[in-house]
Amino acid sequence: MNVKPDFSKGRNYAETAPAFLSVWNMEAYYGESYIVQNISFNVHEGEILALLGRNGAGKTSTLRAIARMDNPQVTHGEIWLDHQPLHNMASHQAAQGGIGLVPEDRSIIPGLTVEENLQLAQIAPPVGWSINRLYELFPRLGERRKQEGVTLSGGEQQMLAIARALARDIKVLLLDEPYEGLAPVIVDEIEKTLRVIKEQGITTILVEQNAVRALELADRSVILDTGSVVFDGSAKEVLGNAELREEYLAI
Amino acid sequence: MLGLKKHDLSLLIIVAILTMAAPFLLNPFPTESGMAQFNAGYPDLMQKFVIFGIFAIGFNILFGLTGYLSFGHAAFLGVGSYACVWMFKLLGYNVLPGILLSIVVSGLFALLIGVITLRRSGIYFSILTLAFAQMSFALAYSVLSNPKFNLTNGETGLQVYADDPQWFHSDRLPDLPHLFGLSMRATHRMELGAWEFQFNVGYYMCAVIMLLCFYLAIRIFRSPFGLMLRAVKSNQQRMNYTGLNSRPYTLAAFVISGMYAGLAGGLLSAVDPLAGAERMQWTASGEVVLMTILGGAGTLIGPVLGAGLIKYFENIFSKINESVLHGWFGFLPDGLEDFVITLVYPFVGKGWHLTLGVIFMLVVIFLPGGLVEGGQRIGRLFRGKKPSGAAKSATTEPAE
Amino acid sequence: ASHSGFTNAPQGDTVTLGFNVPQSGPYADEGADELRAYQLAVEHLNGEGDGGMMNTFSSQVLEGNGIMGKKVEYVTGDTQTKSDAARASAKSMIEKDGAVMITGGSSSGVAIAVQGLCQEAGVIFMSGLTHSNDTTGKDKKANGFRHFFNGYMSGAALAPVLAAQYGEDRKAYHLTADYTWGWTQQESIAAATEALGWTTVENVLTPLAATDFSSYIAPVLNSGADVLVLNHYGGNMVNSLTNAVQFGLREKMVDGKQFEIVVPLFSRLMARGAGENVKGILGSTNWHWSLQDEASQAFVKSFGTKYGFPPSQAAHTCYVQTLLYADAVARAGSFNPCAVVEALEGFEFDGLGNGPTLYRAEDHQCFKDVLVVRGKENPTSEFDLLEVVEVTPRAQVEYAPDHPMFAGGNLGQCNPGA
Amino acid sequence: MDAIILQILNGLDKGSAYALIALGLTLIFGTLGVVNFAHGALFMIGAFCSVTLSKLLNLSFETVDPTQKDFLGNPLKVKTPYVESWFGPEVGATIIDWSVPLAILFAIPIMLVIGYVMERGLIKHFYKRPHADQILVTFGLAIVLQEIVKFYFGANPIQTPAPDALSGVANLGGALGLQIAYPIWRLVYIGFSLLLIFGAFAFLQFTTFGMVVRAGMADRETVQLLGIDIDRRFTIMFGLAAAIAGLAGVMYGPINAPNYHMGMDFLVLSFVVVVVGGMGSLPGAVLAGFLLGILEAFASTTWATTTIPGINQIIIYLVAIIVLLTRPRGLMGKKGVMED
Amino acid sequence: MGILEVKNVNKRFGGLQALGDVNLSVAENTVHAIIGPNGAGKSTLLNVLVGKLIPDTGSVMFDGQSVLGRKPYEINQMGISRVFQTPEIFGDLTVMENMMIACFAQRDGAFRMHAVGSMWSERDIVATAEDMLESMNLQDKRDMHSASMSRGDKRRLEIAMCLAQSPRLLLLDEPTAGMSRSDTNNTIDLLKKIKQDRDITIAIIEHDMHVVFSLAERITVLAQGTPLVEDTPEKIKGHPKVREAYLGESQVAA
Ligand SMILES: Nc1ncnc2c1ncn2[C@@H]1O[C@H](COP(=O)(O)OP(=O)(O)OP(=O)(O)O)[C@@H](O)[C@H]1O
Ligand SMILES: Nc1ncnc2c1ncn2[C@@H]1O[C@H](COP(=O)(O)OP(=O)(O)OP(=O)(O)O)[C@@H](O)[C@H]1O
Ligand SMILES: CC(C)C[C@H](N)C(=O)O
Ligand SMILES: [Mg+2]
Ligand SMILES: [Mg+2]
Repeated sequence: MNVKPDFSKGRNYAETAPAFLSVWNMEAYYGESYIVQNISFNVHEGEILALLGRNGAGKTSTLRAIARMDNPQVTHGEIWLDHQPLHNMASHQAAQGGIGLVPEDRSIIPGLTVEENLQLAQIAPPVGWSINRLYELFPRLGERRKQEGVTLSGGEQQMLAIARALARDIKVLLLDEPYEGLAPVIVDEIEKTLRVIKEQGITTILVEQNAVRALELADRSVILDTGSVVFDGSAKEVLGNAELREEYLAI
Repeated sequence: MLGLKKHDLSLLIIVAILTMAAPFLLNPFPTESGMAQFNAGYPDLMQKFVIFGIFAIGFNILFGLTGYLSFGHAAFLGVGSYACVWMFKLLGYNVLPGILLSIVVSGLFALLIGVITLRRSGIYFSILTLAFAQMSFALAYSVLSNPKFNLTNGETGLQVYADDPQWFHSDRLPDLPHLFGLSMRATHRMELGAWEFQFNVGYYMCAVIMLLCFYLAIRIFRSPFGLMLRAVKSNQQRMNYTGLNSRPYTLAAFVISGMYAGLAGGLLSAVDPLAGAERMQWTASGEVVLMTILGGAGTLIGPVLGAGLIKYFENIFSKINESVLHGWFGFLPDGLEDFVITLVYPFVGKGWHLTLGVIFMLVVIFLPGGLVEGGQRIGRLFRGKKPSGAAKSATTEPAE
Repeated sequence: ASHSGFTNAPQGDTVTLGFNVPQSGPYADEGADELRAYQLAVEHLNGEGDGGMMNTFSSQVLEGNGIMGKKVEYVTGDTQTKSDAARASAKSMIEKDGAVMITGGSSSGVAIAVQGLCQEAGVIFMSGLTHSNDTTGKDKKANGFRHFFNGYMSGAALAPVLAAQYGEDRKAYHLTADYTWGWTQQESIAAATEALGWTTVENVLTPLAATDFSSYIAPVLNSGADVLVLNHYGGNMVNSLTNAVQFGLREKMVDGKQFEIVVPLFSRLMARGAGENVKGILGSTNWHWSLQDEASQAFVKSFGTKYGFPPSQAAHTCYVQTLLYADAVARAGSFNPCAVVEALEGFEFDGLGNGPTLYRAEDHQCFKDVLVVRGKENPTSEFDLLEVVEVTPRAQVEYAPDHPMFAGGNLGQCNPGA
Repeated sequence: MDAIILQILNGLDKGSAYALIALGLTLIFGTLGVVNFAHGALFMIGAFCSVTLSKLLNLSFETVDPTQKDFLGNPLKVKTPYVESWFGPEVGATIIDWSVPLAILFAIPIMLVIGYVMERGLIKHFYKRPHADQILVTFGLAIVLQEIVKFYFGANPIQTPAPDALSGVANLGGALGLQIAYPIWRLVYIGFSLLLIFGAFAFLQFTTFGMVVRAGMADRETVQLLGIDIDRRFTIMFGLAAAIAGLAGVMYGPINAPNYHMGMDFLVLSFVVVVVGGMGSLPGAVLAGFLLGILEAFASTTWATTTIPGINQIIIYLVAIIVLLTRPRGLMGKKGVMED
Repeated sequence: MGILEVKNVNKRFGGLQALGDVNLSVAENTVHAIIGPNGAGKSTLLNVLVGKLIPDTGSVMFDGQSVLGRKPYEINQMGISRVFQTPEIFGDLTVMENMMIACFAQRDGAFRMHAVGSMWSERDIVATAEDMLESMNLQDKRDMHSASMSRGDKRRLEIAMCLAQSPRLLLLDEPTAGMSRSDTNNTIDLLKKIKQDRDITIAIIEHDMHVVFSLAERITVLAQGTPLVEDTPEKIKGHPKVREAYLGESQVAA
């Protein structure tokens, strides 16, 4: 796993190693403190990867780093998505390159209605699902389309955040704790949606505290601990490995 | 000692030593040298340093701790000045009643304005305070100085006239502000070789008061009250749901800082018995904001440094005229001399505002924490610490 | 330095004067011209240049070797046209630079504040531009002297000309800057014109900070008044005059009379700011470069040669004040302020551009002819903006020291300081 | 009646100046979240664009005319503007006469460039910094700009007169039998301001641009996550605000002669206008501008000043206090904008 | 008569009836859970209880006194503390300072002017604050800038602050959202322990049924602003309507 893939070969490389998103030796800092320490992992096209770990393990930081946000700052390493070097991009470019992040605090934009929040996502190319299609997926949002986004209930906000990501034509969906604060029925709904999305060929990285649930959905799993990768393998493997679960996930 | 932690105590001691030795420290250049222009150790400027230091320390108690940006603090300074001169006019030139009254009056005035303006926060609060101060200014400048009811003497400024009552004045006392007979103007000049140093009564009185104010400010910063003020700045919502009423805290901070401003105003009148209305104008309120940010808002010593820097520029840089420049660069060949002078000239003398503007920009751009951050960086360089280590310790130390 | 019995007694072979002028703020251009005049005066005192008005001055004690043999040096400061800043700047000149005389300024508030300070500190103050009656009225000080004229004198000089040109049956509408200077000037002009038969319809106070006067001008249109008097100076005056002209006041007829605008206190620097609008407008001024007397000519020549344009009244006043101070020291034989005061009190002189002049002992106000001027219709150059309509003789503008407009003050004793 | 209409016109006139400055200010202040104390300086620079243009048009060559003398008695140097010698005296004179309207064309690119440079070079580093820092840095910038202008143009006002055709007064009330004579240029100014205001509104309302910028102000990070290059839009926004300020300045020249501190004179007032209108609300800023303008005009009437002495000096602040105490977020303020 | 009595509370937002005739009685010294679909009005109800929102109609009594019309800080001083759905802490301050503020508020009331005297010399305050941090496993983060903690830690800090106030009624809005399994379990244990050690009533909103069923003694199900059922956990689990509208199939399995 720790052999640097040869990115320079472009397409060629994709044929030899089917990684769709590759993170290679990434380090990231908040100001002066070192959070993400030399992380490498691959995600294959169309799969769901569960990114797990305790509170403060660095999951959110890793997702933010991949989405090329300023904070944390990536200081070392490479990130490739479908032959594009994300590590050379700013976050809006990464977004145009196909990254869709649903942040953990949902980041619904104040002052904008539900519909405006969705419209905003369709300003920059490439555009994904139509707004009507999204309303079909989440009828609740359709009912509330004229309401200011931030006054939605927690669960509604989560739906809006996911819908907003899908409103763009994304290649990879980064989900930071999407089930948090959702009623169990809705969690079931979203899980179904994620399966639908997977069928559409969208690759997903899922960060989730409910590890069992995530692992049941995921194809593969990467476990982080204090900013480093401690496990990279199939989801089944984790489910079957009590020791691993005990040590890093406490389940 | 004095209820202070070691760190704060040493800061207080350093400040005390610096203020007491200021007449020496500020006059580093021999009187006859070309650099004498940069000497700042004369009574008026030294007095301004400490008085505006008091003003800025007080402002920082409000702004630095609670984050409420008052854009009308000069009103309290002005009210304090007027109160003090009125005491001179009625009672006589002893500064004590004047200074006390200026604290009381400005405190009451701050209470009145605070109760109203603190109903709003953020920019709305700033504009409310600005509006009150501008109204006070307009009243003082013209409305309250009409011949029938002359409270402020308008544009000229309130001053003492020979026919004022001065009930407690006697012939044995100086005809100028004094502290029990000790004239504020009294200055002892000491000549040491090529150097000259001035020790002025007014300065030392103000300096002692400033040290008291500084000490009080440290105590406030480190007190539970100070903690509550920082809580106001951080998250008022959480504060309210933690059972704390933020309004009396902010009001108390507002009144305390208004009293500091009033005290500063009183002292201005005490060392120079004329109270002008421009002291209340928005530019004066803006000045204390600039001093505080320039020095480092929320830090203890920053506002004093900021006040010092601005007053230094206003008083020293503005006096460098062309002939002074010729004096300095006279050693250069003629053509070069003229060239250098044309280059420097726009920035000094009447161009001092330009230099000040440039300094404001440079400081905020490169030293986001103000001059204090500059000091810290130099200190860090000095100690040769790695940035990462410093950052970690910075988070664990209580905020300065 | 405190042994000699007075503040800042000059040591060694130099003497330091303090030039305290507005270098920033709205009067910065006046201040700059004042400073030019001071530099010129220093040159002349030190025997450099062509000597300017030193050659025409009736008192011939100055020899061009500095003052009493001491070379004149100077320091400058910025008043910012704020009392506090002006006092701080003057104090630093006195406390730090050892200035024995302070001069300059371009506003009455500042002049009064600095004059009070000089009285307390024990140095001489030779004021620059200050036109309020109070400077030598209720705020007069023994250590302070004013060469410039004042509101009363403007009124006394202007009123007869106004009556002669516009008739005695006029209704005047005053707009007045709402601070001490504006009030005293308005009071003076109203009194002088009313004495000749005019009526004052209205006096409206305008804030100093005002920049747009349209809402003050509009009511004039329907007020029945046929003269508008603008008791404004500086930026205020430029804007109020511009606005008045915009509103068509100059073309207006009221009851068959041509509507007129009057600006009682004029200066050329302001006239330049007001541009076209100033044409034909009457006002008064302390001095103008087009005067043909020998002294004025000499001054214009030496100033114009050095700087390339003619001096303003501000420059003239400041130049004269410096010479007068130097002359008084020389005549007294001492820099001691009390000696200087004695030498200046009641001093009569000529040859400084205003004709025979008296520094009156009672209030330290200068008495001299006053110029009534009019904005020139066809200027030949960018400096040729005002023409002198009349030189009002000194006798006509004199008043008793206890005149009610000047009452209440107390000159006090001269203070030599330490 | 005539008097009332006149004062309303005066109020509209003042109000359009306030509204125009406040509009630019609030674009930056309410949408980009930057407290721009240099906005007044942009207004001033606009006015000096027109001063500069008229200086350029008046660039002259000198010929010595021995028949006339200058103030020192030397032969007079007579100046003829190049424009007059190139285009003939009449066309040249017309061009010079129309220098203020021409300055609009001249000022737009200049102001856009100034806005661009200012935003890229300075302001963009301050989006995330506390308001206090923004105040300090933009105030510093304002001083610098102001001092530079003073250095080159002096401290006294410089006239920039309106073209002859547009100066003078228009008689408005003729048909109604009223006596309302009002300066033409001031009417032009009112019209121009309304045009600019509606233009700005239309741009922000009928394009998604406004929404994006508002969103970017509320949460930059998230907007970028949606693939939008918010920096570029902020720059455009800033340039736009600078251009509006500049045009307001150009057009204001003939009303009051420009001087180097005209920006500072307006600055505080325009902040009050913006806040009274409500942070983040463009209609609020415009409404407050006109409201305060009209109130100020009426407070200056003799009737008002004799009833309450000094009311003309404090009216704006008094109204500001009353509005802010009765309506927590100004007339039309948005929740959560700059409340902490 | 419960310690908290909510009667006929209605709250509309524009056209939306967020709360419709809510009646709720929470018995003293019990753990009462409020569950329901997203947007059911649970947080809105909590907002009414702490004075953040004023209901259109109805009454809310705490220990015999009305809370309506009181300021949030007054309500808190009556003994009601709340943990928010998104963590509300003093981000600019350190963890320890956050705790001390809560302790001061508990000891000194809504306002006290102790402007001189070091806060660190207040031994009882420092001691309580430290105890509380320890019980929440935050002692290592004592001097950390609280804004730069991970969200799970922020939430634990907020709970610690509320507990430090020794409230009589503790309102928890999804306290374990975003917490890892192990911390969730710790929190459950902690709440149980607190429940044992002192007299405290807890009202908890949670979507994590594991937490709800481990703690709650009674459960109210809210749907579309109206209480659907109120019963014991066992009954709720089996309630068909609740299963359909809220729990879904997976929870029943779990
Ligand atoms: N803005 C920040 N500044 C400094 N440090 C931060 C910041 N945000 C997070 N950290 C630190 O980075 C580490 C990793 O945080 P991160 O949010 O990535 O963890 P996480 O795995 O997502 O945890 P959680 O499950 O609690 O959300 C934590 O120790 C946290 O304290
Ligand atoms: N300020 C508001 N303005 C308008 N509607 C609001 C406001 N606050 C809440 N709502 C609406 O009221 C309903 C109830 O919201 P509430 O936050 O109470 O739900 P909840 O039960 O807490 O849901 P969740 O479990 O998802 O947090 C939601 O539909 C929400 O959109
Ligand atoms: C400069 C002066 C001639 C006028 C000025 N306004 C004054 O106060 O006197
Ligand atoms: Mg996280
Ligand atoms: Mg909720």
